[in-house]
Amino acid sequence: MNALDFIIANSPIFAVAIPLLGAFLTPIFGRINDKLRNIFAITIMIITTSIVFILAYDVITNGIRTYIFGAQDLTLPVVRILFEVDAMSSFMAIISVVLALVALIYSWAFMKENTGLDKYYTLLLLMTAGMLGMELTGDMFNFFVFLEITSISSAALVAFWINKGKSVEAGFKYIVISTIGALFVLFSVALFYGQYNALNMAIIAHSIQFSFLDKIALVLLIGALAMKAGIVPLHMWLPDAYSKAPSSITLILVGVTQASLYGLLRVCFTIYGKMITLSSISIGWILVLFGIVTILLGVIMAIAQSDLKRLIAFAAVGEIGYMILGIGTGLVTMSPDISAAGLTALKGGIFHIMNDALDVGLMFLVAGAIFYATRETSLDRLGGLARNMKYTTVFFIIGLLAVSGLPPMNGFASKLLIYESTYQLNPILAIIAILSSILLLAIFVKVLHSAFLGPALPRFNEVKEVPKSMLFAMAIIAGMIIIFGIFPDIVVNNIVEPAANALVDNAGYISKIMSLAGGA
Amino acid sequence: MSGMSKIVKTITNVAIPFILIYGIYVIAHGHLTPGGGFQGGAVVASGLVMIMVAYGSVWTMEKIKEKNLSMLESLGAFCFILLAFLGLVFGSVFFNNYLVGSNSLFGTVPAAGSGLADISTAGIIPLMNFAVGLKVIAGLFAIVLVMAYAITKKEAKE
Amino acid sequence: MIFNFPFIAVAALIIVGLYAVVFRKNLIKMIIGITIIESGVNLFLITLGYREGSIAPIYTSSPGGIMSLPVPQALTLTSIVIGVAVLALMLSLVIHIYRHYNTLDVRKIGGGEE
Amino acid sequence: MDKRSIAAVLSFSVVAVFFIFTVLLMHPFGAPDSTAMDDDIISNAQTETGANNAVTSVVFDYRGFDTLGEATVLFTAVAGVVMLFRRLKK
Amino acid sequence: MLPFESLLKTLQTGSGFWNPLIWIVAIIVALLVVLIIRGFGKKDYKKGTTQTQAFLSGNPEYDKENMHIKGSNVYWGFSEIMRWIIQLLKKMHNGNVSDYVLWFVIIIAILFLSIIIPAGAI
Repeated sequence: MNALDFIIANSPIFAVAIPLLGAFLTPIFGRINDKLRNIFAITIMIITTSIVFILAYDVITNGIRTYIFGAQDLTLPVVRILFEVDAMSSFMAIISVVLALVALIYSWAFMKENTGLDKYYTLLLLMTAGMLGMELTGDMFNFFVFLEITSISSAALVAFWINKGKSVEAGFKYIVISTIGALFVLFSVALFYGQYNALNMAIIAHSIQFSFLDKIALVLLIGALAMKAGIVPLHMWLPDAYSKAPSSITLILVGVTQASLYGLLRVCFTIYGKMITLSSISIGWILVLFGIVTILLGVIMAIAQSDLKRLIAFAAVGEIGYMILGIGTGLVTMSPDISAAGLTALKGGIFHIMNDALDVGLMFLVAGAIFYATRETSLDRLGGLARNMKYTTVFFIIGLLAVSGLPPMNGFASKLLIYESTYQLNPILAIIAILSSILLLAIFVKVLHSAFLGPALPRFNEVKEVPKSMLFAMAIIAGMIIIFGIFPDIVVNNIVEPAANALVDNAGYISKIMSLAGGA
Repeated sequence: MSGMSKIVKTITNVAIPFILIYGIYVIAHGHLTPGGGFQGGAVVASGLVMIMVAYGSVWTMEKIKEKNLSMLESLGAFCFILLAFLGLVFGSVFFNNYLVGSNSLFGTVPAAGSGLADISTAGIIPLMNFAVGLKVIAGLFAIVLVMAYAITKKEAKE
Repeated sequence: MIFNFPFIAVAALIIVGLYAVVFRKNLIKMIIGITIIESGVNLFLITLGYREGSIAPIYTSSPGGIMSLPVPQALTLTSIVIGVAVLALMLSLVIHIYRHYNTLDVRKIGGGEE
Repeated sequence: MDKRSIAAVLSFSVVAVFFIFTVLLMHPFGAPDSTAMDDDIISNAQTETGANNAVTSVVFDYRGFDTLGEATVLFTAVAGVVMLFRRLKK
Repeated sequence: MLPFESLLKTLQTGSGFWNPLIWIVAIIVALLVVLIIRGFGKKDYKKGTTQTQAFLSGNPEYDKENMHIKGSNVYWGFSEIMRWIIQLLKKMHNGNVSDYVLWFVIIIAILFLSIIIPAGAI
């Protein structure tokens, strides 16, 4: 077999193992030379990105891919660890790896004058490997292990600026919250194991009966993963961590939050599947309620903020609410089989995951550029920067249009899907969503006015444009925003719709493993 | 900052070889008896921590730089993932135990059921035990050493 | 056989740990609470693997008889090592917090949300 | 007794009650319901992995990828601690 | 891989459609109209006269520092109206991590009651 077949056959494991290998080797390269270390890290990430794209193309064309560790064939009972990659997993993996690559390029100049950069790049690669493992795995305990890898590396990186007390404090909050959430996830895994003697997601989903213990496990999983995903009122760690971390890390933290959200979707849609509609109070309505509360609180708190990064963090909370709203609407209409409006809502929610990553990520990169140029993030002391930082201003305006869901940017397409489908469920939801989107526009116009416009302040006379690599990183995301905005049907038809169908079709997810095991 | 009294140092010197030998035994027999890379590595690391406690973290940090420890740990982790990749190369599956059944070292398959121990079994599991043991020794000792050194430096500064 | 006493101990450990995390004001005590929760979960895992009158799943000169389940022991080993890692990171963060704030009271280090 | 304590006591009592119900509804201690996966491992561990120690065969062969993740967690913690106690160039 | 006419397809949203290209054409037309209207007023705009200076009802112009409206002063009235809820939410966001965990416990308890009790599974 030639090399390409070999890579395609082993792409699920390469996507996780190559960042791990790079992370293990980064300290050794760091001993030699700093520039060599950066080039090595970026090379590893480019290889990982290409492998993930190959995997995604293969999955979307040929259906679900599985990878068995340590054996050629699968036998019942499933004792080995499986990777089971469907369209949803590959969709999330694409988002995570693109965010990580952009953050690496951005870090080249943004982190230049810091010490301890070997460990910084090591932890960044480990974070990427953890995210990819969370999204590609098909084993509950393996999911917990990668959740812990992601949490530990993220917490250490949130506290990167150890000379600032608030960064260390935010890192401590993050590790405490993540550890408690992960422990309850482990408790639920143990409940599954004690009942069904299985750890594989498909096997558990095959043999689940929605007994009392299953309900307990469902509640614990929803609570823990919702806390990791930053859903109100479990979101309080999120503004602290987002606003106190370095901006390149905040970009990946968005991906980490969405990986936890992916875990929530996997639990609700795949493991519990159709069973979830048996409970008298639909989980979908609970998610819709969470979404509405999240949108409102995020937007209202964002208006009151005067610190730039904290403001964007609360706007990110609001954006998370849109995803939850769309996905919950899809879950409400899922009994016994999903309706057209529900599928539209699900598509909107999944498409908005990608758009939120791009838009909020671009906003954080712009905030980081402002901090790099002026050492200042408070909106009360900024002003008139558009004279000195032209490209950054252009990128900020693109991000402004995208975050607040104005045409023709990509935010509008996904929000339009969410509005129309939620209107068919209940008009109040769509009205609240539209009004909150208007408030988001107002918030970022305030940022535009008080940071970029206004008279030239003498304090910022010698401020210069940020270096090339940061501009390049911002340009990548801005270009993706414009392309996805002008041709939304391409991404929706090619990536998002398979993801939504794969998420709804849990019978296919189960029967894949069953047929493999039976055929062996 | 120069560690504890002479009695403690002497007893440490006497006790340390037994601790190290026991830990290495636990690592080496991980596939036959209770234990393995993590447990034996923890034993050896606690022995090294005893040296650090007896002689003081500053003295230990001068002897063993924390850079070298993280180098060692990277080496152990790299060996571990390399063994997994060897499974992919020779056994065509990641983490494949390709040595079992082959007539090389560690290749023999023991008789089923209860039996006496044969050190040369279990394929790549003993090698993985050694890699993980090296990694755990370096990792745990690096954690304790760095934290203790930082606290000592802080107290010395005040 | 003893009635589900180990499982009740698991529930008690988890509740006590949560209580310590929520009501203790000292950061070190909060970390102790987290480790108590973790011990409860590990105890739950390892008790799931016990079979009545079973021996350790090791064939080396084993007396024979039914063996206890090996998988929960492996999972517990993994989760113990993960707990050690998390504990090390939390303690080092607490050291830095004490250097910046000169206190370990959780109410004093918080706040200041500009 | 402020609002925080009241909410805490109420929610803690509810959570405690449900946890007690959970552990009471588990299978009786020492008699697992289904042990198919573990019996398969116990019977095949020696022939498949050649290790007399079934736990080690699970840790390093059947669930070896978890062990890789576990080693990675330790590596991550060491990297994080060393980074947190690094020397800031001033 | 992507034929060109697929770029012109519209995004179906169940009850409607959305095509950014048509929207862009419309916005360009609107911009042309705006430019034409702007052209009418352009000719009686003279540089260098007092036309171009800021007019603060006769008062002298302040220096740039004070002319710039600070970030926390934008939407002052709106935040005044929303003060009660904003104060409430800010009290919710005290940086106390044990309160964060308490919120987790409360949500777990509410979910227990709302999911398990109605199902009557006990």
